Amino acid sequence: MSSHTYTSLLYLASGVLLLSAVGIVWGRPLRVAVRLLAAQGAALAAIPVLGGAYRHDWYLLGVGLAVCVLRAAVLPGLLARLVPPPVGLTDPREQTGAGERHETGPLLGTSASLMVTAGAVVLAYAVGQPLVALDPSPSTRAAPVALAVVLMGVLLLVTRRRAVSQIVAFLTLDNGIAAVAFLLTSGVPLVVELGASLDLLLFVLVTQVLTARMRVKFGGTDLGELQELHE
Amino acid sequence: MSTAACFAGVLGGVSLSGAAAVAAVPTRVSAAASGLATAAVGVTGLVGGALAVAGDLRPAWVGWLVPLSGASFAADATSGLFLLVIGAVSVVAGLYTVGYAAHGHLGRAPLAVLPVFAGAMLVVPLAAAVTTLLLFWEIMALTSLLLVLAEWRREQVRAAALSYAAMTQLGFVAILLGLVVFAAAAPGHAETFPALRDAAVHLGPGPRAAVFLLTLAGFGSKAGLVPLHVWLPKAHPEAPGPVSALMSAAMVNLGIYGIVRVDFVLLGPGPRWWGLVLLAVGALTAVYSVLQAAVATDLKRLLAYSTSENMGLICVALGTAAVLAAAGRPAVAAVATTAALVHLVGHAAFKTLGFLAAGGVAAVTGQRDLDALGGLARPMPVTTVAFGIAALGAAGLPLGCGFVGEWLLVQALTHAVAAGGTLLALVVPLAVGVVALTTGLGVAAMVKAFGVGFLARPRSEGAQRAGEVPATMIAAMALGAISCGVLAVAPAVLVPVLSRVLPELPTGTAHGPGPALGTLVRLPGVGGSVSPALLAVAVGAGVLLALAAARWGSRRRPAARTAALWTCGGGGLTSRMEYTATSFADPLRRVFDAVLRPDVEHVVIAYAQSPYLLEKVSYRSWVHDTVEVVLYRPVLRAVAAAARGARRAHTGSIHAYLAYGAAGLLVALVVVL
Amino acid sequence: MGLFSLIRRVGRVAEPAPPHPAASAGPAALRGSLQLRHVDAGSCNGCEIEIGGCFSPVYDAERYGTRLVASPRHADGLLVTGVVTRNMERALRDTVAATPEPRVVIAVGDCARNQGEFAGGYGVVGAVGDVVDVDAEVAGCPPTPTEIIAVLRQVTGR
Amino acid sequence: MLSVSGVAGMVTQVVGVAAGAPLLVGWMRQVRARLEGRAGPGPAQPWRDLRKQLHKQNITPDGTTVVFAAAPVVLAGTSLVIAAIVPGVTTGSPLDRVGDLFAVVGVLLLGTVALALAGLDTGTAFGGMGASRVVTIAALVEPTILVAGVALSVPAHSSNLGRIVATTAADPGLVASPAAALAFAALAVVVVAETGRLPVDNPATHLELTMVHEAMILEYTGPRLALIEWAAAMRLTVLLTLLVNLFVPWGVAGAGAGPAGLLVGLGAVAFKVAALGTALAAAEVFLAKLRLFRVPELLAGSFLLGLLAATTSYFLTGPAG
Repeated sequence: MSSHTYTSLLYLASGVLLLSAVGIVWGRPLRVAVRLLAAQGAALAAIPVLGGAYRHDWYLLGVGLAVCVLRAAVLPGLLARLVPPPVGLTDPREQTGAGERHETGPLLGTSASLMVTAGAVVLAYAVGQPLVALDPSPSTRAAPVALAVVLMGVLLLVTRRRAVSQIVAFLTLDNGIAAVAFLLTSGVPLVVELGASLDLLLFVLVTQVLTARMRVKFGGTDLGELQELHE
Repeated sequence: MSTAACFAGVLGGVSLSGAAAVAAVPTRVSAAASGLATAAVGVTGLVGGALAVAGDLRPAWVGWLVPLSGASFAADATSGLFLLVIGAVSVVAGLYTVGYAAHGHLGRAPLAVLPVFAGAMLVVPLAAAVTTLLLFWEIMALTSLLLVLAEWRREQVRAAALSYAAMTQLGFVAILLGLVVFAAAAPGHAETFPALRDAAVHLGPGPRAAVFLLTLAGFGSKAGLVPLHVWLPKAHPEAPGPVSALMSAAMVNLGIYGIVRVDFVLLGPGPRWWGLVLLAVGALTAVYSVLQAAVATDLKRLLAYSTSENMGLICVALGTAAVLAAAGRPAVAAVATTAALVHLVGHAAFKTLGFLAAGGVAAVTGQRDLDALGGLARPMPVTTVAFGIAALGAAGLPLGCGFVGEWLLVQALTHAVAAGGTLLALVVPLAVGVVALTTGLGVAAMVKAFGVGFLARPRSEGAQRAGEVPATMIAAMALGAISCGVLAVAPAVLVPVLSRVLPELPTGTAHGPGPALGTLVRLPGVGGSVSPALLAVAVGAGVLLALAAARWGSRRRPAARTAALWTCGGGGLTSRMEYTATSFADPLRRVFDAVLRPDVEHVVIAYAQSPYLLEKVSYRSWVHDTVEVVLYRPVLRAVAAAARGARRAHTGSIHAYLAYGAAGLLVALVVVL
Repeated sequence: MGLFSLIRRVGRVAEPAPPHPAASAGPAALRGSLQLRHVDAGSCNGCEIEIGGCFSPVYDAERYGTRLVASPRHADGLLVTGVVTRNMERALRDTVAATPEPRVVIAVGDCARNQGEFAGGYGVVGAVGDVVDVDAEVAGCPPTPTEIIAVLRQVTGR
Repeated sequence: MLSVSGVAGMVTQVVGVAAGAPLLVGWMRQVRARLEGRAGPGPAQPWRDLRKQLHKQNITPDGTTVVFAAAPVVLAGTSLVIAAIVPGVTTGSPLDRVGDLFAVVGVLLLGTVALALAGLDTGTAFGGMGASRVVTIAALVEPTILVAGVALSVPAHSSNLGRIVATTAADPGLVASPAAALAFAALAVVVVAETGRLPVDNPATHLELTMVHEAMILEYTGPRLALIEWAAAMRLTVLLTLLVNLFVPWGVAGAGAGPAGLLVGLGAVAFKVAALGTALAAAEVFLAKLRLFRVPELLAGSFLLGLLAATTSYFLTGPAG
């Protein structure tokens, strides 16, 4: 792989990372968010895979493939099971709460969150410049993009109400952090990365169980309503 | 070769003798006298502008005119450009006044003041010392205030004039303070412009920033920059037609002139943050004003907000130029400077025409409310075409005279992305977005003004009775329309002037060639070209081709006919069923609800028998100037409260006042000791 | 991709087209393309349901070049259903006047042809033919989509 | 500047767009029909409709002015001009230097404005409603177009479309850059909004209250209606051409290409536009029309993408550019 091809593919991967994060902020249907999350996981995995292929580092390549399986297939797959399929394709009698397919009533309107996102990205780029200046290489140049994804994950975490959206937000945040790590250090020790991913898997499993329980018990997963339970 | 003082004297002579003539002649011809005098002042300004651009006006000092300091005059090409613009507007507005005032719309006093106002505006760019500038600035402000008060019997006029008077005096104080700080740094406290220019080097960064901010506030308030714009959308619409044109197309330019003269030429080139401040203020002004224009329902208020918007765009261009000059990119800075100047000239042309057409509509129909206009295309075809040309220019679309300026601005911004480091790369795309949103909303505002105001069918008695305006007014509008057309397709006419102005400005072309404004508008050092003339030809050819295509099969076509409007089978349409300006702007009002914060009153009265049977539904909405509500009202309330407190001290007793005096004396003594 | 697999499973719904119409009824200009505006002059909505059926995937009248449009100004043909009632008389005349020449007026259903069930009713002005000139008729109460489409195909010639 | 190849390419483009636009619309309707399980009228149906409309009577509604009569011609005329400028077949169109990306956007808007004024001119409630909506959407689309345009102009150092396409064709790495991906997404939304496709506007609706584009043209008949529909088809074709060639410029003939090059260019662009049209029509099957007041959310998102494209391209290519 030539250095030029490596650079452009790396940038494309970070572009997809950013695009999918914007898409998650933009859209309300949860299925779409989960699919975008899968795309994001694939883009994230592409970063170490590309690095491994470029530098013939088999270890990095392996990490990348592991990340790909986990982030692009397993986690979104688990999440997808939490979201009921669209109306009309299934037996209406099987439908549970209709509100579960969409993020309803986020704390910040779509247009407003998009504007905040724009500000967050600009901030990430501005803050990331000193980092890039330390060691200007193709991969560090892309680090501010990953930083922007982290900020967008935080934004999502703060503004969304549905439990599934919260998981999506958390995964976006984690994808961003992993991307920053891959881009800045050109490869995280496998143990650390796998450990983090296992944590995540655990988190998703726990939440899935919880969500299922909540749905059975309260008929919905609006976090605002849970607040009332607490009181 | 004559001196600038000589020329200023001629201007003064023409204006004052014009005023005297208006006062002396019988009422019947006073309108003609005033209009012709104003036009004569304008012609003098044009001549002077041409001389100034050619460099034929020597600086001079007149000792007797102002006590102590004397008055100093000078003219360079920059002054010349402004003289030309203001002179041209005065000629057209003067000609228009002849017919407008003959209808009995103006009293003798305003008619007498009109040439003096035009004269004062023309002397301001000639001033070459602080005192001279301030003197004529104040004369200009006072005469324009008198003209705004022409229809003083109406309550809104008096309120607008009060707001104008307060803002213009505050602006004056800001300019005064700024220039005083500036002059204090000059050796021997000299106050002529050459002395100030030398003094700028010795000014510390603190005072320098203070001078910049104070003069920006002072001149910016004249140009209608947010948040000091609040007087503009009130005063400009309430003035009579030709005065609105003079104020909105000529006087606001002097605000820009002040910024260019003091902050760029005398004080500059400044640090990068000056440019960023200008950019931010300009962007805020442009978007905020165009948004207000898009939801305005008063035709002249809409045009006034559009003035503010265009001044904002010019300010964005100047800011871009300053930032780029500070970043060491003179070629692109020159493009931005050219954009500012071209847009300034274009704006003067289309805004004159727009206000003249709107003035004619207001005079004939007695209505300025778009919700009550409509159907003017048939009774007033010439006015309609004139307003259409002006609106095309104001919308910034190709074939209109606002296009080249905005195109240059976008080009300058495009090439600024990669020019100046991280900050610019983040700020400039946002600025492009702002300019684009401004253009888009400007199109919406102008489609509304033209489509609702002039097309469709009349919505009120006044609009129904409309008839075409007199010949002199038509002639004036024709002049305006011709200049719009020339500027739209051949911006090359500005080359002789701009090629002399640009080297004089620190952001101009002292270091290289400026943009080529020939048939093909090309930019130096960067790719990108456009040709307004050839584009117009291409659109013409396309239209002809489309016409030819539509003739296919016309021989076998049944004869064309007219028919009643399709009303879904429901019978005749009335004008109450039409879309109004309010309903037209409703989607935009809702989208920008958070910024505009409209007051909505929605009353539904049902019959007692059933909530489903409605007796009456009424809906009203008002859009206030948010800046005024948020920023000014609290200040005004505080001032009023302080005044009430002070009033309590005024008991009317002579002893009390003597006691205040004694107490004051005691306090002073204690402080001194 | 649930919807795509559904589309693949369902496949083509439209039934095979009946044989070509022998003769054509409408003006030559309307050959191959017929835009229709539907006017309900006082129908019981039976004919409306059948007209709706014409444009469903099963009958797919669009494949013969016909299309429903929103304004009589865009239309070449008016599908008038129902007996003409007093309240709809002027609306019907207006709609015909608003339609540019050459045009066809098609009376759909027995009510539109000869007042059918509602003949002599107190609110009835007459059949469509009593109010405006009718170019083609579709018999039936209500006529089936196949019958309506057969008449439309006579106009378009496809 | 005026080369034989360039002029020939421009003429090919104009003729190609003029003749091919109704076919593209017909093809997209056909794709949709097949996905809905219908047989469909065939891709030539819009041409049959146009021919028929040209043989129909011209009706001028009472109370309208010359604006009503002129709008269709202006709309079609501006569409033809854009067809001549946009690099579809060749990058060497002699009009390329006459109008750049921003001028093209302006000319496009000119046509929109003409039709909006015609809608207002009729004085009907629906005409005004359509005009109001279309102008609102056009105003909100503008920032996205210009910001995405800036993102595309920066690598090419020019905003002239031929130059941008030629630069991308010469450096295929630009195609895969994140800036291009983001700008493509932004412009795709813009194209959908500008041409009145789902989810912004439903071109097949009969309900006046949900209309945007259709509401303005309810009063048009015969030849004028034909012009408007032809022009709308041309605008769709030209915008799709622009979209596809800005990002996938392969096959476009260079400035000095011979007849063979032009033929290849024509074939390539026809294939690419047909493919994009198929994708668009297939995507529409999945979409419902958005409420008018949710459209700004869509456009805000596209603006964000454009903004990211502009800034990302700078930060990834480094301050050297």
